Formats: sequence, structure tokens, C-alpha cells
Amino acid sequence: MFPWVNGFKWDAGHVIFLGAFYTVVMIVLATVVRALVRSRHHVRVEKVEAFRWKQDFHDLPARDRRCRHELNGEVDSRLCENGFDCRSCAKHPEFVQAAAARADLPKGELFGFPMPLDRLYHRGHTWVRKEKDGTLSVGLDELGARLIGKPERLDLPELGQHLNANATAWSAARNGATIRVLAPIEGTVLATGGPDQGWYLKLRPDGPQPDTRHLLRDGEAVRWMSRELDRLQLLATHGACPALADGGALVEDLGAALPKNEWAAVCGEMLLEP
Amino acid sequence: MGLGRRDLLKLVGGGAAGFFLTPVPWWLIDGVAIRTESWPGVPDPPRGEVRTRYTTCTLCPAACGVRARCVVDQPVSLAGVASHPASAGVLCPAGLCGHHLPLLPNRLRQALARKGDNFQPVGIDAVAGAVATALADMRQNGSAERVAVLDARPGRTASLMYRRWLRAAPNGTYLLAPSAEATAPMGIDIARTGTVLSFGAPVLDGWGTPGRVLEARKTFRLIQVETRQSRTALLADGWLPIRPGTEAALALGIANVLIEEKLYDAAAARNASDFAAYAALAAQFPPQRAAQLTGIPAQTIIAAAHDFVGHGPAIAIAASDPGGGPLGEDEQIAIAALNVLSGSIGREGGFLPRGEASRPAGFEEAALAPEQGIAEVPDASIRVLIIDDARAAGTWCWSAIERKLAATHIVVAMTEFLEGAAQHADFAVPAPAYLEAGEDAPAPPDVPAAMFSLAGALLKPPPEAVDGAAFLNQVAGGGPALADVLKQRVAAIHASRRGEVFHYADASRTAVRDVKSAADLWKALEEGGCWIDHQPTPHEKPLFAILGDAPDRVLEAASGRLPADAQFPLALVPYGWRGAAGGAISPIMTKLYQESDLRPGGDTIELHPDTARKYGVADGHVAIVQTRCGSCQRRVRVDESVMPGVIQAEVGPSASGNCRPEALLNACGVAGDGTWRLARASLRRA
Amino acid sequence: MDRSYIARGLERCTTRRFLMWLLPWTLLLAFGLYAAGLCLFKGLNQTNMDNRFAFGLWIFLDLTVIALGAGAFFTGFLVYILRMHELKAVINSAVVIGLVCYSGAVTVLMVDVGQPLRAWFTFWHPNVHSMLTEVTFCITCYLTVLAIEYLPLLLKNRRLRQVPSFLVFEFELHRVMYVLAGVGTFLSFFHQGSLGGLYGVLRGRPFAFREALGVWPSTFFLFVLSAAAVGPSFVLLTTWLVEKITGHQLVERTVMQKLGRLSGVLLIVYVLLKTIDTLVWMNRTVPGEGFSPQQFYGFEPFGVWILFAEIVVFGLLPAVVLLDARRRASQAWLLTAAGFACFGVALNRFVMTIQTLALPTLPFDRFLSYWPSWQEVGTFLAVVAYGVLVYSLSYRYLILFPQERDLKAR
Amino acid sequence: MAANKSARYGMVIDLDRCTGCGACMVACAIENNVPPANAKATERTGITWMRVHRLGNGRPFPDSRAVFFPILCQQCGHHTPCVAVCPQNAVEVDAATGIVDQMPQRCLGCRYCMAACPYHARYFNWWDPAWPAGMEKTLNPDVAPRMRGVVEKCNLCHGRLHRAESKAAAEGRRDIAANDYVPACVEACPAKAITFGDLADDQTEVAQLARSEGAFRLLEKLGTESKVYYRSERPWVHQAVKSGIGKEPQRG
Repeated sequence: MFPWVNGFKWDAGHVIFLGAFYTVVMIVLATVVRALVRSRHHVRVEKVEAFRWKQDFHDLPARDRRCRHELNGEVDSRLCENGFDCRSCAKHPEFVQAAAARADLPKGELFGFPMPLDRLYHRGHTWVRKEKDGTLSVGLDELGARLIGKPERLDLPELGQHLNANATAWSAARNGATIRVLAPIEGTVLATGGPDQGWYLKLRPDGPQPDTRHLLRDGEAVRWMSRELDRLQLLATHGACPALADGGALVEDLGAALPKNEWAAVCGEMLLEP
Repeated sequence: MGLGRRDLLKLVGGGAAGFFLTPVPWWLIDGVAIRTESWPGVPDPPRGEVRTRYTTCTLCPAACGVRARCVVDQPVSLAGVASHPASAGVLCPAGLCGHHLPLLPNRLRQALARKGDNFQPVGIDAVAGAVATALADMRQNGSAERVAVLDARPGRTASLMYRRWLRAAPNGTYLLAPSAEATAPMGIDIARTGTVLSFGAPVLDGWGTPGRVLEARKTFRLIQVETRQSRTALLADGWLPIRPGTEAALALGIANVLIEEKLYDAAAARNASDFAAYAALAAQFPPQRAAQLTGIPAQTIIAAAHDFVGHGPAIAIAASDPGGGPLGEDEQIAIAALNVLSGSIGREGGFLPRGEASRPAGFEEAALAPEQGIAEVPDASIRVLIIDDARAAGTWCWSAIERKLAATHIVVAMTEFLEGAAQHADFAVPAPAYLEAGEDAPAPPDVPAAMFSLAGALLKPPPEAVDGAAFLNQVAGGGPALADVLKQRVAAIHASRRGEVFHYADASRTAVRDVKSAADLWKALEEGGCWIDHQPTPHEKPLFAILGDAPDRVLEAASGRLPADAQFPLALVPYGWRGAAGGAISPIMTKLYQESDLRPGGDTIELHPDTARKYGVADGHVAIVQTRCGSCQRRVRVDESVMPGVIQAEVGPSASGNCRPEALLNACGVAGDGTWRLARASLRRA
Repeated sequence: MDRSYIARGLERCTTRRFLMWLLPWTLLLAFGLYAAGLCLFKGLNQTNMDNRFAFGLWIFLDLTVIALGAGAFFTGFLVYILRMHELKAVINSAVVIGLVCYSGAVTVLMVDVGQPLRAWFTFWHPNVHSMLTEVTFCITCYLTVLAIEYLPLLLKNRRLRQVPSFLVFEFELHRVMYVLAGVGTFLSFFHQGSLGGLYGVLRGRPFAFREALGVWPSTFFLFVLSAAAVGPSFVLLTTWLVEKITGHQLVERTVMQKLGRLSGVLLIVYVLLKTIDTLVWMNRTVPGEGFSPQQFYGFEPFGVWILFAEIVVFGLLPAVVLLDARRRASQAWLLTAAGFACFGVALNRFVMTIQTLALPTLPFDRFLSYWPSWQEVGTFLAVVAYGVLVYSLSYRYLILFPQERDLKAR
Repeated sequence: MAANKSARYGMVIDLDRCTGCGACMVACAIENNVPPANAKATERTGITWMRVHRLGNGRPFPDSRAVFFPILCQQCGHHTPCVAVCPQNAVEVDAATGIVDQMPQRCLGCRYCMAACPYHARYFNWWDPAWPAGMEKTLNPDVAPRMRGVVEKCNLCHGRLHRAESKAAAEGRRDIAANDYVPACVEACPAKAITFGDLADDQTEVAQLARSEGAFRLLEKLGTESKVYYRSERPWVHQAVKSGIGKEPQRG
């Protein structure tokens, strides 16, 4: 084992064999230690949320990682690589230009499903509205609201906490499950509301001009939403509970309509956490 | 909550990592490893000064010299004494582990008295008292019943003391043990023998003095007449697989050839008073008839006869098998007669008459009870029977002795173990074991010169142990101790100024006449030495009768001992090995019986494949051997070398360790001539 | 009630049913541990092994189990080194199987040695020329690697993920997985090989002895190849089994066929080399040692048929089936062939270990038979039970088949 | 002297003289503190460093013949099968004597060496070494008993070699006297069938016997260069040994 241990000889056999052994041990050790050190570092600089989103996004089934431009019919099939953050996407601007060129994009129709277009939507079913005072209010869109319904517990971020886009904005507990809601945009928490206020967070954007390119707007948002409704339908029916929608209108409180486990799963799917 | 858990995990993880950085784990595993070297189950050999001491082996009549390697006083290994005049530096397996015997757990440590089927502790004086009252009673009403001592190891000084004591006792009878290798008046000059014709004698597997015999084997030719392919048969120059119980027929057949072809020593024949009668008897056994009786082709018999005398000096020997017991007296006569024809009696390389170590005053033959065989004693005649060394009696067929006991009788067994005959005794008296008894070893039966060696005690016997002499003194209320008589005898040898002393330690020899005092001689013998007489000189032989008074009995014997029997078609042939046939053995013998299949062992029978097939048994089956007298259950071993129609059964320890030959021996039953080596049997699967 | 531990969107049976499933295996494990305990505390006299049958059931099964566990390293090799991404669908499952097989085998080896407390001597005073040293070193190292590969799966558990440091660590580990896969491949190559060498070097056992290529006997390479060949087959079989038991489709059919094809390709190569090796052995090695090959097949029940069965019935046959795309397409053919392949390798390990020891080498030797004692069987059953338990728990609480969720949603 | 510096101790066993009495086995067990068998032990689980087998000529009565074949560690001098396989160097060939040494305190009982040995001369301690109560007194102080779970085998009476060496040292000799070092089995053989000595020294009786007509070694073709020779005048014995492995069970 070691030169000073009885039985060790400085011959080729020992040198090669033990050499290989120690190399392997070193490699394995180094790899693990490196992973440990790096993760320690990340934890310290609070990259956790970023990582969580990275992984969650990575683990999303392909059909949930469709590029917004595919939904928009601008491209046949495209998977998003950037965790739905178009701001860091190289292709996004090209698509935008292309879209601007042609104005024949079909208009979405949402049989009376309330979807105010005065705000920008995030794939995690939250919305962002720029207020006069330059703050951003953040809330759950209609589908999100009906999904979660009246949460039993709600933990909202402390005031003054800084949120990153796609980090956990707040989480709501219901039916023995906790559902994380993703922050649609980065900013510092100024005030927290709740289901009754119609908004959940008021944020101070990082810069004077918050970059909202990654959020869905107008017709694109509508098309996306209609697709989401179909998806929801699909999910729920797969779980074999028909009464999701009566006459096309989504029931008020899915949390009550769906069996507990189903509900948790559906929420997970819809709010982009695997 | 999450935080708490995180901290806990950090603590545990960090702790674990830290622990492995400390030397503690290394100390632990190292300690563990050292622990495995001193495993709790491993005994620690005793340390101490290592000494070499000498004594003489008394486990069998061979009386081999023993060199004992002792730690302090405890022998840890035994070996032969180089160039010993009789044993030539050899010990047999049993001798090699003899030092285990005194330590065996089943050692008899106190006197026992039979109560019903089991024994209860009793004082030795009580035993002596019981014997004494019996004797007194017999004296009073002068009954014709006998007081007998059955001596498993005749020829010792202790034996002389028994015989003298018996002389004084009412109808005192001194009995030789049935299977004891008799103290023959003639020794065999094996070193110069040309041809040995052995009738079942285990010549190469524990016969006479193995050392001497095996050394001489280089020079003599060996013809083995034996049913079984024994070790001797395997290594013999010729093997005559003979039908059981037809030895006499073969002997006479050979005699017939020799006489017909005038190949015998006419001069020697002239000394036989009844040679004519013998010749007439032999004439009835031409090779064809002998062949028909023995199952050996006539040609082979003729060839054997030529072989026998062709390479003289030639001797014919018949020995009792350690398990199978003695050969019938009449067979022995027929076989011994061949020595007359080969003229080997009283000649170099043949049988030489030998003297005996001088006896102290008062032990002249006249003052002693005569030696007798059990067959000579009428049935139901023994009132008091004292068995010396009942352990060695493990291979007797008890019924042979039982039938001699009177209606009311006392049987006292002097023994180290409650085995063999001792199990049938009324009293068992603990005797000193091998290496514990300060006694003498008589001359081996086959050594031509008279010998005398002391078996000095290397170990202290347990306090309760008494030797035979001491016990008889207790019965008689006084008498000389064995040690004193031994001293007297040594003095007598010194006075005779004959022979020389062989010193075990350095293999040197001193003429007795050069030994200053009897005390010096005693010292020399006790420290390890033996006295040996000069080689006896051949002398012209006296007139004697070959057939004695029993020509017709010999004829009967020769006509075949084992008549065909429809109900019991098989021949049961018991056999044993001197090393282990007699009761207690060292546990290390498991190497031979349990951990290897070197020897079949006392729980098996061996069959020829055809025999096995015929009776529906196969290797490993348990079979029941049934005879007229009894039955025993044994594991079957199929072996090509076994004679068809024969069941070979070893009398000895079994792989399972316990040696219980009784069942087999009882099944064999005792014939009229006191032998049990032959029986008709049937076989079936258990 | 353990919902919160199960990844969202995976269908798992109720806790009660799960416990009912675990119960019999737990009992089996308890029994097996008792048997093993007897062997440890009373000594190996509890087994039916003896001086001539120094190795028995345990070594045979260790060799087999490790061969089947090779799926772990081989799939890892294909996914991370050769970048066959479609096999990602089974890599997690393969890792768990590998972990189970190796840890089980090592545990049994611990019971198998007479002085387990001295097991570390092999590391302390290694005889680098001994195949067993190579095996010991590689297997322990590889077991560590497997444990590390298993860690991310574990940390990905829904509950554990909530601990931020776990989440990040898992992320980091996942990024270096290819390094571990590489190391694992390296180690596996050597210990699978040296397991073959184990018997191939036995000059004193003409039945097992093989010519050396470099420092290793030919069996070294045959074992590597055969292990790599059945690894995928075994993964395939287990996946199918889990699907049958749970009633969920877990991977795309194409993945299964891919595995089948891989097995087929390697198996055909193996069969070819094995045949050549056997011929060399018969005509060169055995005569060189003063024996004739017939002598070894003269002892019933181990006639020539066993050789035929090993190479043709359970080697060539499945290989051909697995290589034929049409047959492969049918589940029945695919699974049967995979089963045959696995059995063939098991048979090969049996021949190498048991038949080798049963055969006499000296004129007065006997052909020996051996039947394991219940303690031996029990100890092995403990490993089986342990494997089932670990796998069941992993399947329930971890994500072994990433495709499962999508397939369910279809 | 050089002769003993690189001695190759070995023996020649004369099969024509061996009577199969078993004295060698008993003497060996006593010398080397090999315990009596456990009650459950069989001929396949016992410990007999020296074991006498019986080789028959396979012919039926009355033509059947047999020889006794004492088997001990054959002290292979080349390709020593057990040395190469031991994972922790518990087996070594002593360069000075050519004796294959087993170190029980280093052995972990993997039994790989037993699988490797074609002569079946290695034995495993399946049980704790147990002597009947009180008989530990008779153990040889020069040899440590082995614990359960390790392999052991003949080492040509190691204890005796050390005794001879220390005797030589005490008398200021550099090499040991031939008759100071005689293994227990050789000493005990009543038939004097075993000749022991230094095969490297052409002058010794053993070396000459080993080269003599009728001498052979077991499995010679394996090239293990074993140092235990056998000899027999009987042709069928040579036949049986050449023809290799026997089919039918042989009985002792």
C-alpha cells in the first residue's frame, strides 16, 4: 500500500498498479470536492433559486418547453433553451423583427375567459403591470388564481427582499401541498398583497427601465393562454375528472373541483415546477 | 426547520470526516486485526524448559523405545529411539500419540461399582473388601470355583506377581487374554529370514516389533495368505486370497506338495515323533482338494510351496488378528508344521528358542500358577475374575469370558477407561495410564533374544489410581510393591552378568558385567534403556510331536470351518488394527478415520461391487449384518478389492469417534475353540 | 401521506399498498441476515463448502450478479462518453441496479471470507499480481463511484431538494457526472476482466486455465465483453419487469430496442471470441498441461452439452435474435432473447466456478458434488431482498425513468 | 555455506514402501498443533497437512492392487500456484530454503489459494481449533495454533527448521546440519519410505533418488517444479499417474 508497509516492493507491478489506484482515488476525490466547494460558494451567494429554476426547466417535459414563437405560430417547432428568459436568447430579436414585418398573426379567442391585456404575462401564470409610479405590480393570472383558489397558507417574501426572474416569488399551501409561484421579473419587494387585493407583490425594478422582453403580451399572451387551457383540460381529463369546464367556462375553484393529488400535480404542471 | 436540518447534517458530516482524519480509525482496525490473531478460540501452547526424556512404550507387546519431548514435565511429542535393538527408531501411529491417553476426558478417575445398568462411585478398599470376602467364603466351604486373573499384557513382572498370588489363592487361575499376542518361547530371527509365509498375520501393519520387521522387509520375501487385501497383502510379494476359514487346508496342501516333491528338510522332520502321521494327514490334501477348499488355484498353491522353500530360511507364521482374534489352535498346529518342513525351527533366520530376563527369588515357575487359555477353563467355574488392563480388552468378545463365570461372581476390571470388558465388570478400579505406570516391558514376542526394559513413569498418575499388584496386596492385606519386585528383578539381571544394556539417549551399549552395581543398572534402565541378552545360539532340537494329541481335530479344521448356509450366505470377516482396535485412542486419530478415508473405521463394512449389487446396497447405504448370534448396523463401502461373498468389517474406532465393536463381535459369536474370526451372515439394507 | 416525498406528476400506489409490497421482502431480508449472521459468528462451517469446494454458491452468484450489474457502467459509458442521449431514459435505473448488484456482491464476499475483520489487509499488503487484489481494489472503488452517482438521484428527491445546499450540490454533481462515468468505465473494465482472470490464471485447474494475452488470461477479455453484452439486456429486463409490476410504461419502446441491439452486437462478438478461445484451449492449452479435453466432459452431469448450451443456445441464438430488427420489434422475442443472453452468461460463470472445482486433478481424486446449505442460500436471498427493497424505494421516491411523466401525459 | 544459503528442501516418497499406516499424518498433526476433528468434520473439511490417499489399479478382485499416496504441500518451485493468487501476500516462497510458507496471521480466508492448488494440499480452518479440555498441555510450544477462518498447509515443519537454525547459530555454524532438520512425517515413517533433504545439493541421497529410475512428480506437465517426488517400481502406478484424473471413486 505504502512504501513503508511490509510487502511493498519498488517493482513495476506495484508502481503501475498502485499508481493507477491512487490516480483513480484522486480523480474521484477531486471531482467530489470540487462539486462541494462550488456548491458551498453558490449557496453563499444565493444562487439557489437560479439553480432551482435551471433544473426545473431542464426537467420540464419537452412539450412544456416550447418556444413562445412556436406558440405564436412563427416557427413550426422550437424548444426554449434559456429558461423562458428571452432577454438572454440570441434568436429572440430576430423573431421579433420577423413578427413586426408580418402583421397577419392570428388573434386568439378566449370564450369569455377574463384576460386583461394591460399587463405582461409570464409562462408561470403570473403577470406584471407597470404602474404610474414606476413600480411593478405582480399577480396571478386568472388561470393561476382559479388553480390555487383560496390558499390555506401563503408565505410571501419579506419587504425589501430582492427577487430574481423565475425565482420563487411566493408559495401557497393548500390541500397539504405547497405550490411555488415563480417571479415573472426581478425587483425588490416594496409591498405584499394577496388574493383579495388582486395583486400579490409590488416591486421596485432594478433599473429605471425594466427589461420586460421576456414576458408575453397581447395576442401572443392570448394564444398562449388558450393553449394553456387546453393543456389544463388534457391534464385534468387524463386524471379523469371531467367537470373542469362547464360550457367552456373554467370552474371557479379547481382546488375544490379536483381530487387533492390530482390538483397538486396539475398545479405543478401549470406553474412550471416538476 | 430547513436550516436546523442543514446544520445537523453539517455537524454529522463534518464530524465523520474529521474522525477519519484522526488516527483513531487506524488504531481501531489495527487493534481488530491483532485481535483476530489471538482469536478467543485459539489455545496458547504452554511454554517452559524443553527436555528430552526416555521411556518404553507399553501400549502393545512391541515394547518400542520412546523418546519424549517434554515441556517441563509434560510430554508434547513422542518419537522412536534411533537404532533401538527391537524397535529400530520406530513408533506406530498409536504410539506417536500415546501421550494424549492420560489426558483423555473420559479417563476413569475413581473406583466404580455396578448398580443395575450403571455405575456408582465406591472406595477402592470397598472393592478389595468385596473380593476378600468372596475369597474367604470360597476358602471356608472349599468350593471348586476359581479365582482368576485375566492378564491382557502377559509376561510383565506384574504378571509374575499375579501368578504367585494366584498360586496361594483358592483354585487360582492365570488366564491369558484371548487376543493377547502370546509370549512365545521362541523368537523369530527376522533379520536373516529368507521367506515369510504369513497366514493372516499383519506382518507390515503392526505385528511383532514393527521397526525390526519393516527394516528386515528389504531382505525377506513375503507371501501373504489372507482373505482380505490387507496392507500386508498389498505390499507382499505374493497374495493368496484365501476363502475364509480354510487356512489349515492350505497349510496341509502346501505340506502335501513339499512332502510329495521331497522338498522338505528331512533332518528336521526326523525330530518330529509323529511325522508319519502328519505326512499321512497331508496326503489327504493334494493341491486339487486344497484348491477346491481354499479357492486358490492348484497351480498357485504348488507355486507357493516352491516359493516357500525356494528362498530359505523360510518361516510360516500365524498370528491373531487385533480385531479378528486368534486363529484356531488346530489351524495353528497345521501352519506351525510347515516350519518343521522348512526346517526353520532352531535355525538362524528361523525360530530361535530364547531365554527370559532373570527372575527374582520366589518367582520360579514352580511357585507360580500356570498360564492358561480361556478355552482350557470349564464354563461357569470362575467366582472371582480380576481383569488387568481391560482397556486393551476392547476387542474381546465378552461372551467368551462371560460363559466362564459362575452363577454368583465378582468381576473387577483394572482400567484407565470404562471401555471394553470394563463395561461388563462389577467393579472398575482406576489404573495408572500409559506414561504414568512405573512398570516393566517384557521382551517382544518376536525378538529372538531375551529383553527387559523399564517403562519409567513420565507423569504422575491420579491419586486414586492403583496398579494391579497394589490392589491384590490390598485384598491379601499386604505384600511387596511392584516397584520393589522390579528392583529385585533388575538386581537378579545384574547378578546374572548376562547381556548388555542399550542406552536410549546415545544409542550406546554397556555389557552388564561392566555395570558396577544393581543400582547403576536400575538407574540406566530407568533413565531410558533396555537390557538385552546375547543372541541365543542355535542348538540341536529335542524330539517333539507336530500334531500333538489332535490329528483328527486338525483334519476337521482343514476340511473347512465355514460350512455353506442357505440362510446366511455371506462370510463375515472381522479385522482390526493393533494401533486402534483396543478401546481408547487419542482424538488425533480422527486424522486417520474421520478426516481422511485411510482406514475404513468401526462403523463400516466393505463389500465387493457384485456382492453389494446382489444384496441391493450401494456405497454409503446403511446395511444390517445379521448372523445367528446377533446383528449390527454399518455403513457400506463398496471396494473392488474385497472378495465376492465376503463382508469385511473393521473392529475399531469409527468416523463418528466412538469405538463400539461389541455389536459386531457379539454377532460373530464365539466358536467352540474360543475363536470368533469367522461367521456366516446375511445382509440387507437398513 | 408520503406524497410530499414523491416527485410531482408521478403516479405511485398508496402508502399502504407499498408497505404491503415491502413486507415480504423485509421478512426475507431478516431471514437472510440471520443466516449470514450464523456464518459470521459460528464460522463458515455453517456452509456446505469444504477444502475441495473452497468456493461455492456465493462466488458463482457474485460473478453473475456483477456481470449483470455491468449495465450501470456500460450505460453510463454510452450516455456520458459516447453521448447516446436516448439512453438517458434508463441511466438512473441502471445506476440503481449497479449499486444494488455491487453492494450486494461485496456484502456477500464479506461473509464469504473466513476473517472479515482482516478484509482491509488486501489494501494494506496488496499482492499486485493477484487477480483478486485487482478485483477487490476495483470493486471497492467502483462501489464508491456508484454511490456518488447515486447521490444526485437521491438529492433530487422532492423533499431533499428543498434543502438549498443539497439542491446546489446535486446540480454540481450532475455537471461532473461524465468524469465519474469515465472512471466507472475504467474500473469496471478492470474488475470485470480480473473476475474472469480469477479462474483463467489457475494453472493448477486445467479446466479453467487459459493462455495469457499480455498479463491477463483470455478470460479477462471474455468476461469484460460478456458483461458489457448482458448489462443492457439486464437493464432491459428489469425495466420491463418494473413496467409489468407498476403497470406504467416507463421508457419509449425504441429505447428498449436500442438496448437489445447493443446487447446483440456485443454478444455476437463475444460468442465469436469465446468459440476461438475454446478451440485454442482444447487444442493447445489442455494438451500442454498433460490432459485431454474429453477428460473434463466425462463426468455426468457436466457433459459436452453444457459447452453447447453455453455457446450456442444461450449465446449465438439470442445474439441472432437481438440483431434482427424485425424480431427485436416484438416484445416477446426481445425479452426472451435478453433473458437467454443473461442466462448464458450466468451459465458461463457457473461453469467457470462450480464445474472447475468439481473436476478432479489427481489420479485418486473423485468428481465432487456440492449442494449449498440453507445458510448459504439464505445469505444470497438477503441480497435479493435487499436489492428489491432498495430498488422499490428508489423507484417510489426518486426519478428513475425521466420519460415516465411524458409517457403518462400522452 | 552456499549449499544451504540457497537450499531447495524436498523429499522423495517411496510408494513401494509406504504401508499407509498413517504415522506421518499423526506425527504431523502433533508436531504442528493441528487440532482433532470437530465432531461434524468430514474427510472434506478436516485438516491433514499430510494426507495418505489410496490409488487403486481399478481392476476387480483378485487382480486389484493399490498403493498409498502420501500427499502434502508439493512445495512448487515455479509458477507456484498459491503464491501468485493470494491477494495479500500471505504466501511466500522462502528464497533460502525453497519452502512455500503460509502466514496464517496475514491470511483473511478467501480460499483462493485452495482453488488454485491442484494437489489439494491446502486446508481451511472451518472450526475454531479445539482440543479436549486439558489436552492443550500437549501442544508444541514452537508452533502457534491457527485461528478459525484461515488457510493452512504443510511448511515442512517450520518449527523444526527454526530449532535447527538456532542450534546452528548457537554452535556458530552458518548452515544447519542435515540431520538437525528432519520434518516430523519423515522422522515418524516406520517404513522409512520418505527421504528428505536438499535437492539443490547433488550429493544428498534425496537428490540422487529424485533423479533415479522410477521417480516422478505429480502433474509434472503443469510446470510447477514441485519438490516432492514419488517413486515406484510398479508400472501400473506410472500408468495411472500419467493417465491423469481417475473417474471411479478410490477407497482407502
